Amino acid sequence: MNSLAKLLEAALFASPRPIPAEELAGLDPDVSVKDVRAALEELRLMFDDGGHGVELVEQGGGWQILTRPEYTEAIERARFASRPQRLSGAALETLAIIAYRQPIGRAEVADIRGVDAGAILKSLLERGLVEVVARGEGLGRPLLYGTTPLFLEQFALRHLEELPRVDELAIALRREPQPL
Amino acid sequence: MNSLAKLLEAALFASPRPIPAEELAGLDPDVSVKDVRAALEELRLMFDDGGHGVELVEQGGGWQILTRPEYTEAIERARFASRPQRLSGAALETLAIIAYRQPIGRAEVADIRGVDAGAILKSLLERGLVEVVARGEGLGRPLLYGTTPLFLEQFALRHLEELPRVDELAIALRREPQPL
Amino acid sequence: MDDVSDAPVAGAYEGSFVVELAHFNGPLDLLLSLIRDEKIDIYDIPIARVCEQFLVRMRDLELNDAAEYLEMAARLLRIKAHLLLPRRESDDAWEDPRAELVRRLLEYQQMREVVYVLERLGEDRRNRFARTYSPELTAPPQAPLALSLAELLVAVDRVLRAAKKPALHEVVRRALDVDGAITTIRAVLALRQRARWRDVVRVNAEPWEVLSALLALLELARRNELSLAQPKPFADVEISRELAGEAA
Repeated sequence: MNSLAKLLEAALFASPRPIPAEELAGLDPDVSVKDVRAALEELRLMFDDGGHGVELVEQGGGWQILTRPEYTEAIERARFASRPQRLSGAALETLAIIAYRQPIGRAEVADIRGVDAGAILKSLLERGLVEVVARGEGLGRPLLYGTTPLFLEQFALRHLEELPRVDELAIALRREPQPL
Repeated sequence: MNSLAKLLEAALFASPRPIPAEELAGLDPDVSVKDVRAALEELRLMFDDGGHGVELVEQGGGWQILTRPEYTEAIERARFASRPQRLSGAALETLAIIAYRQPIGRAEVADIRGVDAGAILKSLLERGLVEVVARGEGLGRPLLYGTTPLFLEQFALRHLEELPRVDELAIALRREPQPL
Repeated sequence: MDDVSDAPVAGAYEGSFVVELAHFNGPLDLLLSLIRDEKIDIYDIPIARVCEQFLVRMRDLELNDAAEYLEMAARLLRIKAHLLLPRRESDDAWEDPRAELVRRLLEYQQMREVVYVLERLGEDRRNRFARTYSPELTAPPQAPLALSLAELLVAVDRVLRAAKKPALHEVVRRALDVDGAITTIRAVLALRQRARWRDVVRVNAEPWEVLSALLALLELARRNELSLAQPKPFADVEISRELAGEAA
């Protein structure tokens, strides 16, 4: 491996979070983002070809080394690491609505779900999956919520556009354009 | 690499602490500690020969994959150069209390948070987000703190009155009926 | 098939309400599952039948106390009644009363589809571990700060919730206690014929006490229980049990 790829491997190993290519380029004043992308590709192939227990993935707005899924069970059983708790169906519903309609207020979320989402919103805020991104117009200037980078990371998305487009869903809705 | 070595790589990567060989043997009921030691050796050689940014070391009572020393400086430099730090939750809470209650003394902050805020206050002072604005009445004439112009700048506020009113927040985030 | 059978732990808890709510994510979810089970065309919902089924399921699942489900049941009944109203042929203005419900169901169904996608992606990610070891860092140079108002607001919320008492709300206007002041004044006047302002309001009284006393005096004077007089401007007010009659 070339020295940039080695440096990137070290940096990605040291980070618990995904790092964008632009930020990785900051590791060495003499390299461009293009150089970084080429080295990342080399690194990715190295992990894939050499038969490694980890792999390099692009997601959550950056690049990250993760363990391969086939080892998860053994690692968890031996208690070296544990998986985060699964989100409830209600929490996923709320997340889905916020992801597609952001910025969106609590009342609107409740409208779509047919159930109040106060407690769920609070726990999503605490988990860092959504955040207050603005305040709405209108009565009381309600808080508006949006998804966070951690949301992308926990759902292995590179960016929000990776979610299926509304017109790609089996149920094509929204005949009238919704002003956001 | 053989499959045990791959599993060990994944486990060592995922673990927050060094793991002894005996414990690593717990990953797979069919392997002995001797097998593990052989696989660790294979892993160590792979990292050393292949020209990697990380290495396998035995230290702290166990085995651990660590960034090679020659890269740590660049990584730390890049981390602090490009990654703006976030304030801890406790620091944000203290800052929030000061913002809404200024001028306020340390004892009162501690009262609201339920823990002493001395160290946090000091770091907020060092960062220039709060300052001493007056001395209170009463015993010992305690120092009273308030926010600085830098605080406004950091939160993109023109003046303190632009902070959302707390009672609105309380209504939006706190007073919802708990359905369960 | 029993309607409850797909609710795995129904009855396992005292309040099966909790379990059911966890099972169905709300009235739309319940309605949608009913439409699916009964193989109903969502664009042409037989409201009378669906309404009846919905009520049956609500009863079976013991959802009768859940406001959201009750509201949906009421809505269905309303639509049903609306459909029974006679309408003239070629009534252009007529709008299918089911339209809004269909729109909401479709919207909800669409969102369920996204939930399915998220579930799959989330499960995939959950099965991979990221690095968790963090080495001791050397003392960092002062890094730039990344602060957002959102973070601050969430912190405010945490403080509010953690505070033992609502400390951020303690600036409450003290209510006046006119009745208390009336009692005090009557007590004073029971002991003596005349009293002064200083006898009914303590020294260093807080503004609310002064105001309460003043209102109490005016009220008692109005009720002819006492008379008030002030010999000259700024002089002490004299309170007397003797009524001054009409002249007061």
